[in-house]
Amino acid sequence: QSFGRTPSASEIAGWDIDVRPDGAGLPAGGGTVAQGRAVYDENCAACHGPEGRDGIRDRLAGGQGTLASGQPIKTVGSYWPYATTLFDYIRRAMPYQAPASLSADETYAVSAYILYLNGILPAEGGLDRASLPRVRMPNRDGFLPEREFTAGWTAAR
Amino acid sequence: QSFGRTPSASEIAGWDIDVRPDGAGLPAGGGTVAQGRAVYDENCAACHGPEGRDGIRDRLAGGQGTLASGQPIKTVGSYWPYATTLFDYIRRAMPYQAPASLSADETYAVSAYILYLNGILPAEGGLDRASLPRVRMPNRDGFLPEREFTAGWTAAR
Amino acid sequence: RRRLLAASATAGLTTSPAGADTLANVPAREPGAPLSARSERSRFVELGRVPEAAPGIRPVDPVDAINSKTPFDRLVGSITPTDLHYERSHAGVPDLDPAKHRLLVHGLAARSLVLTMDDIRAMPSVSRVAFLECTGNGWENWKAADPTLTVQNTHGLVSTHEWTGVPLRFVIDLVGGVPSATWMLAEGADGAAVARSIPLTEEIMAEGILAYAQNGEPLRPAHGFPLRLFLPGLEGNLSIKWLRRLKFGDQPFMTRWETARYTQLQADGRARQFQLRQEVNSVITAPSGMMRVRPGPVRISGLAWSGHGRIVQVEVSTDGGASWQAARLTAPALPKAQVRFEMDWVWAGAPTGIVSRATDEMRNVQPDRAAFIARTGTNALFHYSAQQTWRISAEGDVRNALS
Amino acid sequence: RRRLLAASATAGLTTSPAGADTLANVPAREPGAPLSARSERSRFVELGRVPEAAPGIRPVDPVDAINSKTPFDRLVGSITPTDLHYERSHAGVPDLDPAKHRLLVHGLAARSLVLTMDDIRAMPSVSRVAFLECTGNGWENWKAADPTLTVQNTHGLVSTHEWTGVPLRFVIDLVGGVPSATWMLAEGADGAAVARSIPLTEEIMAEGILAYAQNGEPLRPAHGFPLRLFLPGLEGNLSIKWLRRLKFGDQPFMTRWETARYTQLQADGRARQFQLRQEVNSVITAPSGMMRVRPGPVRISGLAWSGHGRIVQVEVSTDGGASWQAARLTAPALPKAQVRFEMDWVWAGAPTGIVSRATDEMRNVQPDRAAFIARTGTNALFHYSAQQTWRISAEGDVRNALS
Ligand code: HEC
Ligand code: HEC
Ligand SMILES: [Ca+2]
Ligand SMILES: [Ca+2]
Ligand SMILES: [Ca+2]
Ligand SMILES: [Ca+2]
Ligand SMILES: [Ca+2]
Ligand SMILES: [Ca+2]
Ligand SMILES: [Co+2]
Ligand SMILES: [Co+2]
Repeated sequence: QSFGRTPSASEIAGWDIDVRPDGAGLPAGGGTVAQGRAVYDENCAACHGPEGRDGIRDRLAGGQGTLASGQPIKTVGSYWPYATTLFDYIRRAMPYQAPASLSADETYAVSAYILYLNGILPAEGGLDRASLPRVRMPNRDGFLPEREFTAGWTAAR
Repeated sequence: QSFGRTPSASEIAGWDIDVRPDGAGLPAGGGTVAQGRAVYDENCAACHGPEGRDGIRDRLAGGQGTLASGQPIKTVGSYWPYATTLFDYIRRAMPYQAPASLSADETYAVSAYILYLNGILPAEGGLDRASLPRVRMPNRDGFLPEREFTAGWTAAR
Repeated sequence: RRRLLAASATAGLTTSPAGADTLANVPAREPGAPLSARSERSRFVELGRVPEAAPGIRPVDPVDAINSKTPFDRLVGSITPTDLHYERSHAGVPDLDPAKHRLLVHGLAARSLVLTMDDIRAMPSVSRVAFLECTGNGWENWKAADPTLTVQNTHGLVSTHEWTGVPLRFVIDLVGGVPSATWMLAEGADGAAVARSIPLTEEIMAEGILAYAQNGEPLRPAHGFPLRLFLPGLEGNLSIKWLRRLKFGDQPFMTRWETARYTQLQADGRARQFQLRQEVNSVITAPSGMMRVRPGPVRISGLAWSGHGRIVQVEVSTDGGASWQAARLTAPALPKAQVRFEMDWVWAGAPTGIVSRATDEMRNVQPDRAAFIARTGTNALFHYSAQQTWRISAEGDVRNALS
Repeated sequence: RRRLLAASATAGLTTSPAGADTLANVPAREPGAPLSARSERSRFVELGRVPEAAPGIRPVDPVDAINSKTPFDRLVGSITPTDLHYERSHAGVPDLDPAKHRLLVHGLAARSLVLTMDDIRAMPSVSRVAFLECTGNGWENWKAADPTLTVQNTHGLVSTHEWTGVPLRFVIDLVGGVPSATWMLAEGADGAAVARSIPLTEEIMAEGILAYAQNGEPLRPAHGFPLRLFLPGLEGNLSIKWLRRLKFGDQPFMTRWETARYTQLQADGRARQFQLRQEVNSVITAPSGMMRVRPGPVRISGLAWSGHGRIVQVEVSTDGGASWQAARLTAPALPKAQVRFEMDWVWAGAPTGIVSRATDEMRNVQPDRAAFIARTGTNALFHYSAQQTWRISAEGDVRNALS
C-alpha cells in the first residue's frame, strides 16, 4: 500500500525553516544592529518594549547574573544557549500577529539588534549565515542534558 | 458511615406504584367497561384511535392469531400475558402527556374497556382489585422465560 | 442527511481530494482563536445522531423519535463521544433538578432508605469502560435489507463509555442486605416511569452500578441525569435512566417492558422472555453502507463487542463469508466493551461482500445470518446480532445486504 | 468564578441540601424534551476550564491566556470530558481545513513524503487511553501557596483521553526507515510553528502516535485538529499539535521550546534540559482547595498518574504526612493514564492536612515537598510533582498549602 507523494526540493525548501546550532538551515543574507533597530522599532517594540524591556510581552534583554538568585530573569541574553535559536524562533513565530513576514535580512538584523541589547554584539555589529552560529552566548554552558534522553548525543559531542 | 434517611410508610405508598401479576400493589377501587369507554374517549382516543385501532400511536386491540404469522400484530389482547401489566402501565405512563393523572377508579375502568375492546371482558364487565389479577389473558402461556436469568423463579412456579 | 464518503474518510471529515497540490498552497500560518473554557469541534467536522421512530422510519420529527443513533461511519477508536452516545427514551428527556431528585430503596429488604444525590456521590465509586446496547440494535435487518442504510442506521444503538457510580452491592448492603429477594424492580423518573424487573444474579450483584457519570462528567439528561442503573453486558433497557426507585421482591413484576416490549417472538408465535444478555456482535464501520470504495488498497475498520466478556478474535471476510482472515484489534479488548478492529484489503474491483464475525472469551462466535435466522425466525424484533454484510458493486458502491 | 462546594459535591452539581424533604415534594413526572442529534449537558451542571496567563494570573482576558485548566474539582472517573481536556497553546487555536492540511516527512530518511489527512486516516490505527500533561502543571506552588487556589488551579494541566492515530513507527517505515537519525523535529502549523526535537528512543519509537482523534472523535481544534503528535508519558509540549512537519536528524535542533522554555533552572543557576518524562504524581481532588468539609465521614477522592507506567499504589495521609493508608483504585490502572483513588475518612473536626502520594510500577514514589525542593530548588518552573497538601481549618475550610 502506498501513501502520499514525494515532495519536490523547492516545496521542502519552503517549509524547511529550522536552524540548527551548527548553522544548518540558515538562509543567505545578513543584517546589522543598526538595521535591526529599525526593524525592531517598527515590528517588535509595541509588544517587547523600547529596548527589549518593559513591554507587555516577554522581556528580551537583561537578567544576566540572576539565574541562581531567588528571582531569575530569563532572557535571550541571560538564558538562551544558542544564537541560532533566536533566528529560528523569530523566523517561525515573530512578529506574533504576522509570523514569517520578515525577510531573511530583516531577521538577521533584528536578531543582531536583540543580541546588541544584551551586550553580546557591539553597536556596529551584524549577523549573517557564517557569523551567527559562531556567536558565543553567555549561558552556553548552563544546560545539563538529561541522560535518559540524550545519552547518544552528549557522548558524540 | 450512614447515608440517607428512612422514609415514612406514606411516602413509600405515594411512590410504590407497581402492580404484580398476583395483584400485589393494586389500589382499592374499581371501574366498568362503560365507565372506561368515557375515560378512553376523553383521554386516550386522540392517540390510540376510536376503538384502540387506527390511532397515531400504538394499536391497543386486535391481532389475536397473528403471532406466528409473517406480520405479527402485538396488542394488549394478542400479546400481553398479564392484565395487571395493563393497570400498572396505564397508571405509570398514560395518558402520555399527563402520566398518573387518572384516579384508581378511572384506571380500572379504562383497563376494563381496553380488555373489552380485545374481547377479553364482556360489555357489562368491570375490574377491581380482586378481579383484575384473575383475568386470564389469551397469550398467558406465550412466553418462554430465559433459564439463565429466571431459573429460580420458574422452578418456584 | 446522508453523504457519500470515501472509504478512508472515517473520522467525520469531508475532505476534497484536491485540497492543496503543492505545499506552497497550504494556507499560511497565523495566530488562532483565543483559548477558551470549553473546546468546541472544528467547523470542518459534522457529527450528529439520527433520530428515528421505528425501523425504517427516519429522518423523523424529533417529537416522534424513540431512538437516536450513533454515527459509527464517522467515529474512530473505541470510546463513543459523550454527546453521541445512542439515545433511547420512552417519554422524552426529563429535565431533573439533582437537588430534588431522590432514590427510594425498599421492598424485601431489612430497611427502606431515601437517598439524595449528595448521599450517592459520597459513597465509594467504581469506574468501568463498557458498552451499552439497545435491545433493538439491528432491528432494521430482520426481514429485509434497505440498501440505503448506513452503519449508523443498522448498528447505531450501541455505544461505549467510561461509567462511574456506586456499586449496586454497596446500596444493597446499606439496606441491610436482601437475602430473601431474587428480583429487583428499577424505576425511572421519566414520564413513562420505565420499570424493569432485574434478576439478582451473581453477575448483576457483582457488576451492577448506580451510575452518575459518563466519560468523567455527570450523566447528560438524555442518558439518565442525575442517576441511572448500569448493568454491563445486558440489554440497554434494563439500565434504567433517571433512576428513582429500587424495590426488592421474590418474583418479576411483569412490567410492560418485559412483556409487551423487549420479548422476542419466535417463528412459532411464542416469545422468549428475559433474554437479557447482549450477544457477541460486530460490524464493519468502514467501508459501510452508502460509502464508495475505489479499486486498490482499502482499510477495513469496525467494532466488536459481547455481553459475555472480552472479544478475543475478530475475523473479516472479503468474499461474502466464504473465507476469513483474522483482523487486528487496535487496543486491548476490555470485558463487555466495544473494541475496534482493522484489516488491510486490496479491492480488485469485482463485486463482493465484506463481513465481520467476532468471538468472545466464552467462545461464542457471531453467527451468520442464515444460522441466526434459522434459530430465531424473523419476528423477534430485538436482540439481532447476526453478521452484517456490506455488498460492494462493480462501481464500488457499498450497500446494506442480508448476506 | 469560584464556589464553595461541599466535599461530596464532586460531580459538578450545585445541590441545595434542602431539596425535597419528603418524597411527596419531588417534582411530578412528566414527558420530557424530544430526542436530539447531540446530548447536551444538564442546565444544572456547570463545567468549564479556567484560562490563565501565568502562575497566579487568572482569571484573565482570553486573548492573554496561554493555558486553560481542567476542572478536576467537578469531575469523577478517570477519563476527562473531551471539551475539558486542558489546553496550552502558544499562538492561539488555528482553524485548519483538513483538506488543505499536509504533513511533510523529510530529513535523514531514505525518502521524503507529503501526506494528506486521507492518507493518514487510511493507515493502520491504534487507540490508547493515556494522560497528557503540560510540563507546567503544578507551577503555582513552587515558591508559595496561594490559599485561594482550587485543584483546577494547582493541577488542571493534565488530562486523560483515548487517543487514536497512526503509530509513529508506521510512518517511519513509510519513508524507508531512519537508521542514521537519532532525533526528530516535530513542528506545528500554528502561528508559532511550535517545534520540538524528539530523541528517537526505543520507547518513543514504540509508543509514539500521530493522533487524529480523541475519545472517539476527530481532535478538536484546541487539541491539534486535524493531527498531532502524541508521546505517552512525556511532557505535553512534545506532543506537537497541528502537526505539519517531521524532520529526522542526528542532533537536537535546539528550538526555543527546549532551550528558553521547558528547561528547569536549578538552585545553582544551571538548567536541566530534555527532562522529558512526567514523573509519578497524584492529587486529592475532593476535598480540595476552597471546598468545605463538615465533621463526620468524608470521602477522599483523587487522581494519580505516572509517565513511567502504571500506578500500583496510592496512599493518603490525613495527618499532614505523618501516617499513611492505602487508598482504593476505582478502576484498573492503565500504563501512563490517570487513575482515580478513593479513601474513607472521618474528620473529627481538628485542623489537619490531607495529602496523597502515588507509587508507579517502576517503584517511583511521589516525593514530599521538602525532599522534592531539596532536589530541584524552587526556580524550575516546570515538572513540579511534589505531594499536594490541602490544609483543613477547624471550621472545615480546605486550603492550598505547601505542606
Ligand atoms: C503582538 C505582540 C508581539 C509582537 C509585535 C512581537 N512579539 Fe515577540 N513575543 C510575543 C509573545 C506573546 C511572546 C511569547 C510567546 C510564547 O510564550 O509562546 C513573544 C516572544 C518573543 C521572543 C521569545 C522570548 C523568550 O524569552 O522566550 C522573542 C525573541 C521575540 N518575541 C522576538 C520578537 C521580535 C524580534 C519581534 C518583531 C520582529 C516580535 N517579537 C514582535 C508577542 C509579540
Ligand atoms: C398524546 C398521546 C397519547 C395519549 C393521549 C395516550 N397515549 Fe397511550 N401511548 C402513547 C404512546 C406514544 C405510547 C407508546 C410508548 C412507548 O412505546 O414507550 C403509548 C402506549 C400505550 C399502551 C401500550 C401499548 C403497547 O402495546 O405497548 C397502552 C396500553 C396505552 N398507551 C394506553 C393508553 C391509555 C389508556 C390512554 C388514556 C388514558 C392513553 N394511552 C393515552 C401515546 C398516548
Ligand atoms: Ca532547515
Ligand atoms: Ca517588514
Ligand atoms: Ca406496589
Ligand atoms: Ca380525568
Ligand atoms: Ca484566516
Ligand atoms: Ca416542567
Ligand atoms: Co432499548
Ligand atoms: Co506545556
